[in-house]
Amino acid sequence: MRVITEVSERVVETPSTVTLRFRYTPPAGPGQFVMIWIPGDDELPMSLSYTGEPKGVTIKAMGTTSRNALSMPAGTLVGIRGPYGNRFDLSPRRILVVGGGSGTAVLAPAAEAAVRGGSRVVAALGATTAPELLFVGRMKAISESVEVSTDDGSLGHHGFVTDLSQRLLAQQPFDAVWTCGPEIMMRKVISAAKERGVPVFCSMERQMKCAMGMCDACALGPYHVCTDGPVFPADRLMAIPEFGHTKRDSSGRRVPL
Amino acid sequence: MRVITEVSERVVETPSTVTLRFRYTPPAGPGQFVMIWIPGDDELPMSLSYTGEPKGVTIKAMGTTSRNALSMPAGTLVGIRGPYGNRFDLSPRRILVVGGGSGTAVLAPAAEAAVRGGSRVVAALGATTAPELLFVGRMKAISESVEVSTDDGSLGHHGFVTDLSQRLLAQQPFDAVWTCGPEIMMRKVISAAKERGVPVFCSMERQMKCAMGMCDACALGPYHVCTDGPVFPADRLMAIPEFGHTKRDSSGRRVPL
Amino acid sequence: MPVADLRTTVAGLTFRNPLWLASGIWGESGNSLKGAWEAGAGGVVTKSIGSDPRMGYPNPTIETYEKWGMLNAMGLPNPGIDEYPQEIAIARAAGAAVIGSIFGADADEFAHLASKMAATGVLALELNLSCPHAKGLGSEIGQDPDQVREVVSAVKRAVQIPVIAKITPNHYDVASLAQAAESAGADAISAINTVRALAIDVQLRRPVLANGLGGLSGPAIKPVGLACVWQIYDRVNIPIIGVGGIESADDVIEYVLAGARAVELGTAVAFRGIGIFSGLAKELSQRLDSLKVHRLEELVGAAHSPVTPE
Amino acid sequence: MPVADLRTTVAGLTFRNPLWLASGIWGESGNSLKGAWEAGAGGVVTKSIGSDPRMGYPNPTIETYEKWGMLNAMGLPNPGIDEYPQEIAIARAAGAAVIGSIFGADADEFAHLASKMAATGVLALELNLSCPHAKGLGSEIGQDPDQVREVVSAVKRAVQIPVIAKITPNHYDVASLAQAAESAGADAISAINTVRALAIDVQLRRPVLANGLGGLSGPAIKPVGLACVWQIYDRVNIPIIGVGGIESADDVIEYVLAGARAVELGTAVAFRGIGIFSGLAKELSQRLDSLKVHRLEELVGAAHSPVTPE
Ligand SMILES: Cc1cc2nc3c(=O)[nH]c(=O)nc-3n(C[C@H](O)[C@H](O)[C@H](O)COP(=O)(O)OP(=O)(O)OC[C@H]3O[C@@H](n4cnc5c(N)ncnc54)[C@H](O)[C@@H]3O)c2cc1C
Ligand SMILES: Cc1cc2nc3c(=O)[nH]c(=O)nc-3n(C[C@H](O)[C@H](O)[C@H](O)COP(=O)(O)OP(=O)(O)OC[C@H]3O[C@@H](n4cnc5c(N)ncnc54)[C@H](O)[C@@H]3O)c2cc1C
Ligand SMILES: Cc1cc2nc3c(=O)[nH]c(=O)nc-3n(C[C@H](O)[C@H](O)[C@H](O)COP(=O)(O)O)c2cc1C
Ligand SMILES: Cc1cc2nc3c(=O)[nH]c(=O)nc-3n(C[C@H](O)[C@H](O)[C@H](O)COP(=O)(O)O)c2cc1C
Ligand code: FES
Ligand code: FES
Repeated sequence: MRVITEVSERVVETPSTVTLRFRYTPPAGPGQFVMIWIPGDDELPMSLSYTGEPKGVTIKAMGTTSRNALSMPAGTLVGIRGPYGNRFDLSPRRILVVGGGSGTAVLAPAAEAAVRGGSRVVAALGATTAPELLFVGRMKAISESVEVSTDDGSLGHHGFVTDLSQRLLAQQPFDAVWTCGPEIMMRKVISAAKERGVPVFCSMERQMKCAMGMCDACALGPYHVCTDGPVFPADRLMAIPEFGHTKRDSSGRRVPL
Repeated sequence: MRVITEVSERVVETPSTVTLRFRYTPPAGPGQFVMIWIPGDDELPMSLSYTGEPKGVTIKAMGTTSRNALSMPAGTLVGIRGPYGNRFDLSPRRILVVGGGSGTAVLAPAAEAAVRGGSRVVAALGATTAPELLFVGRMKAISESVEVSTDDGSLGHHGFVTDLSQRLLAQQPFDAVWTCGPEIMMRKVISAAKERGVPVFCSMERQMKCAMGMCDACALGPYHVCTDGPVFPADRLMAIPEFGHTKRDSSGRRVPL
Repeated sequence: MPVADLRTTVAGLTFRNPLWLASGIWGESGNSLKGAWEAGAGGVVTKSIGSDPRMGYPNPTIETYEKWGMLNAMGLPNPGIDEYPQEIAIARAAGAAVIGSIFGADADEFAHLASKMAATGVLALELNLSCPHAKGLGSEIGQDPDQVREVVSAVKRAVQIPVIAKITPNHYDVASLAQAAESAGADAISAINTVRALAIDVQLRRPVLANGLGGLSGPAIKPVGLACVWQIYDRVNIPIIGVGGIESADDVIEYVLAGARAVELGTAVAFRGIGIFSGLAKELSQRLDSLKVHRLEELVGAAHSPVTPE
Repeated sequence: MPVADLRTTVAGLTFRNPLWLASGIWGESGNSLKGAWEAGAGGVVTKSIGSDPRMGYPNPTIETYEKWGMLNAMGLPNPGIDEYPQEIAIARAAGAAVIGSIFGADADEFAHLASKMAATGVLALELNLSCPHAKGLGSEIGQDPDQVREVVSAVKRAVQIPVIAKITPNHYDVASLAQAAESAGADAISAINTVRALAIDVQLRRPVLANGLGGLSGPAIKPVGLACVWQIYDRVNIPIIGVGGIESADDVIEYVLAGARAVELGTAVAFRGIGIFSGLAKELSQRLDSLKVHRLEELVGAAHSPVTPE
């Protein structure tokens, strides 16, 4: 059920992030992910940053495999299986999108789909430094407004994207917040939204192997991120002690995030 | 793919022949056969003598298993798989049916289907003795005429059914002859029909195991009776030296018929 | 309302139904064991646990064949026996009937793990003598009757709780392995683990799984598992737990007729979802009702002496 | 127009394509061997022939699982070596590349059969050391490296033509069996025969096959056959013929990448019809063209040393 397909296009998005596009026809929705096999290397879960044809994933260099992926030329053969997992619920009318780092990869196609469906989107995007801001143009093209933050102050708000989301939540009414980024960041987004009674949906990451709800690698409290997620309503996450604190490594051992 | 089903009805047709009816829903046509498993005993190929629901087979006591089948009460569980094999071509308009012994079992449903389709049927049925004549009433209900023969002269023509078919072929025009019975009988039917240029279709029997064109048990010249037959045009059969002379036993050895 | 009694007794332990979660599925974390229990499993077998944390093989670790087969080489990832008691505690707190699975390189390691696992309060142990793709572990030990005897003896000396030996199908005479386990005091046999298998990608000209060889599971191996249980039943007196390709009530009954007192479900959880436990329990009761069988246990091994209708 | 060259050389014999008819399928009668050859098979292996006529087991002899698996216990029916030359003569008269399969109870019987079979003019012999359901025959001999060595040695002394040893998958270390055959002078290995398996009817509470145990074939065992060929390729130098679950061009290429120089098709003939030979030959050429491979033989064993993209 793996499909071997050629990377048809390669777009360098930031110094540490690249988008790979490829033909892979099974229908997919925003929030879902694929398992991408880099032959001779590893197979990684990657959210679809483009859910239509050609589909795409946007990879940030973290470890060996993702770093190798960064320099992978168009024409390389990769294996794709999926899509797996659930989708963002596109029904909210006013959506605040809060993306930390490469987290914006999964939020951008969701925001686009929501806007196509008649929703209005406001975005707050953060990164360590200006060149690392992801999909700012793409979000601007569809959002009512896009605010950015950088840890080093090189562009936009000098500080965390959570500062932006807190301010936006105070200024405007929203039906939902969508967020993806470090868990500590998402926890902050959640508590700010909770004060206003706005529901938050987080796209989560955990170690993945089977992606089919079998091997338990992606266990997160009572859930499997691969089949129950990756998109979770915040109240479910807040009920899990490990959220924001620990994950499991490849052995299943609990390790600090 | 075997279906276990109950013998819903049991009809003694002749002193040595019984019809077993059972529910088995896959669609079937006249000429086709099923493999019927008598649990604890053997599994035998049997032509469908009733192709609609409830389906039926008409079994003549030959050896151990078929003899056991004769005394099998309604309610017994049997295993059915199939239907297998090809069907009689129902397009000829004037059909002569020549049945020898239990061979009529497969001809009766075919004749009924042909008549439903607007064809006209004349039947010649033979048996060793009057009580062994099979489906005479059933054939009379749909045929223009039915003639019978018995080896012992106890009913109808005293002699072979081939005498009847020869006479009928001389008297009337036919588009096709359908026959099932001992091969020596079918060879005679074929040569009489050939003189008149009437095509003959024979329903053949050979040892069967898989019924799927794999095990070679039913090899007959270049054909497999289970998948290329059981209905064969006579010209194919006449080209096979073994037709009417030898068959293969369970080991695949050639033995006289 | 289905009425047939699904309870089953294995090695003196009674389970509310015969449908256990197989080792390696949902069994790495306590919450998942709990989840499988709450979803209706009659017993839950943990992931096979070793002495030290083990990352397992890199991905790809699985390949699927439509809905009839799955190939995996996880490489026995597990957090190690010292981290694991906290997971068992979560499952036990929920009331789950937990069977602890362990794997090791020799009798000493098995015995050592067995004591530690028993100390967590699991009801029984399952010895993984049958992983087809881990060098020096699993079936490399489990294929040799002498080593099976040694391991089981050592474990039996180390613990009081029932010990289940899980047997490999990759052997000419699986029943000899089960006999070896029985002679060493095993309380039950489970069979089978996966069947050694491989997939190659034609375009990339390389094995699909990072480890190369893996193990086949799912419906494709049901006939193989049945043959193993059948052969074992003829040669041992201890109870058998059937594993391999089970996903319907008839599959369960087939295993029971072959000689199993309980069964384990693995791949079906991936192909059909965790809801399979409650769905199957209901389906099984209904099927037994329609077959006019009051207690599943009446059928254990019944196909070995079939009654032929007159 | 597909152009890739499908010819393959095994033990010095060149075959027009690598798609052979497997033993036990269409191979009891000369006309069927001829038919398979005329349908496009690259070689045709006869039904396994013994010393005396053998009726085989009563029906039911087969059970199927949708289109992914088949279970059989034919019981090695065959007309016996003395009746069989007339069948081979028919196939040879049609120009078929015939490989004669034989089975026996010991080295002497194998050697005796081998001489008689060789005298019929077959190109090569295949020794069935691997039937999973015949008492005292097949895999009861073939599971023991020493007996494999004895049988192969005896046959090699008796005949001049190439000898192929057909290996059972029901073993912990299939490559050791292949090595035993090689050390005794076998010219090639074929793998695999069917996998020991069983089906039980739930309503009748009895095994479906008259013999009880049978052998699983078809797509379900393709991953198992691939693993065997893979392991054998790593340990022997003689050519390998892959068997088990092949029905598509990619299946063939998978086996070739694992190490096979030719393949045999069995169950696919039942599930897809005899037209599979010509269809598959065409599909295979086209697939090789699309993979830019000129000769199938270039791919033999290639997955053992995969080239990783930069
Ligand atoms: C459902 C899902 C969707 C994902 N979508 C994307 C995506 O769209 N884009 C993307 O770039 N990545 C995504 N990831 C993460 C990705 O799968 C890998 O975990 C990441 O690329 C690192 O892989 P690696 O093998 O290169 O790093 P490894 O060698 O495994 O790790 C290298 C370093 O990176 C750190 N690291 C690894 N994974 C993460 C992580 N998830 N978060 C933070 N730090 C990490 C490790 O702590 C380690 O220090 C997703 C993960 C999941 C589960
Ligand atoms: C496609 C097909 C359709 C068939 N349809 C019917 C049917 O509708 N009704 C029916 O009664 N039988 C039919 N048969 C024949 C049937 O399958 C068995 O062969 C027959 O019932 C004998 O089985 P047994 O096991 O009882 O006899 P066995 O114990 O195998 O043989 C007992 C004796 O019967 C003789 N005998 C066996 N088979 C035949 C045969 N086919 N013709 C003549 N003599 C035979 C043997 O030579 C032997 O002397 C069909 C066979 C085929 C291949
Ligand atoms: C992903 C996966 C992981 C497994 N891990 C283990 C394991 O750790 N220990 C073990 O004894 N068996 C393990 N198995 C084997 C299963 O417990 C079971 O024996 C096998 O899968 C056959 O059952 P099934 O067809 O229902 O899956 C694993 C199987 C799968 C599919
Ligand atoms: C009905 C049937 C009969 C068989 N008879 C033989 C036989 O006589 N000798 C033999 O070596 N293998 C025999 N086999 C095994 C096949 O040759 C082959 O090894 C096996 O079926 C796997 O290939 P497949 O999946 O393509 O069928 C038989 C298989 C089937 C299905
Ligand atoms: S990745 Fe295996 S259960 Fe989620
Ligand atoms: S019965 Fe097996 S080929 Fe016809």
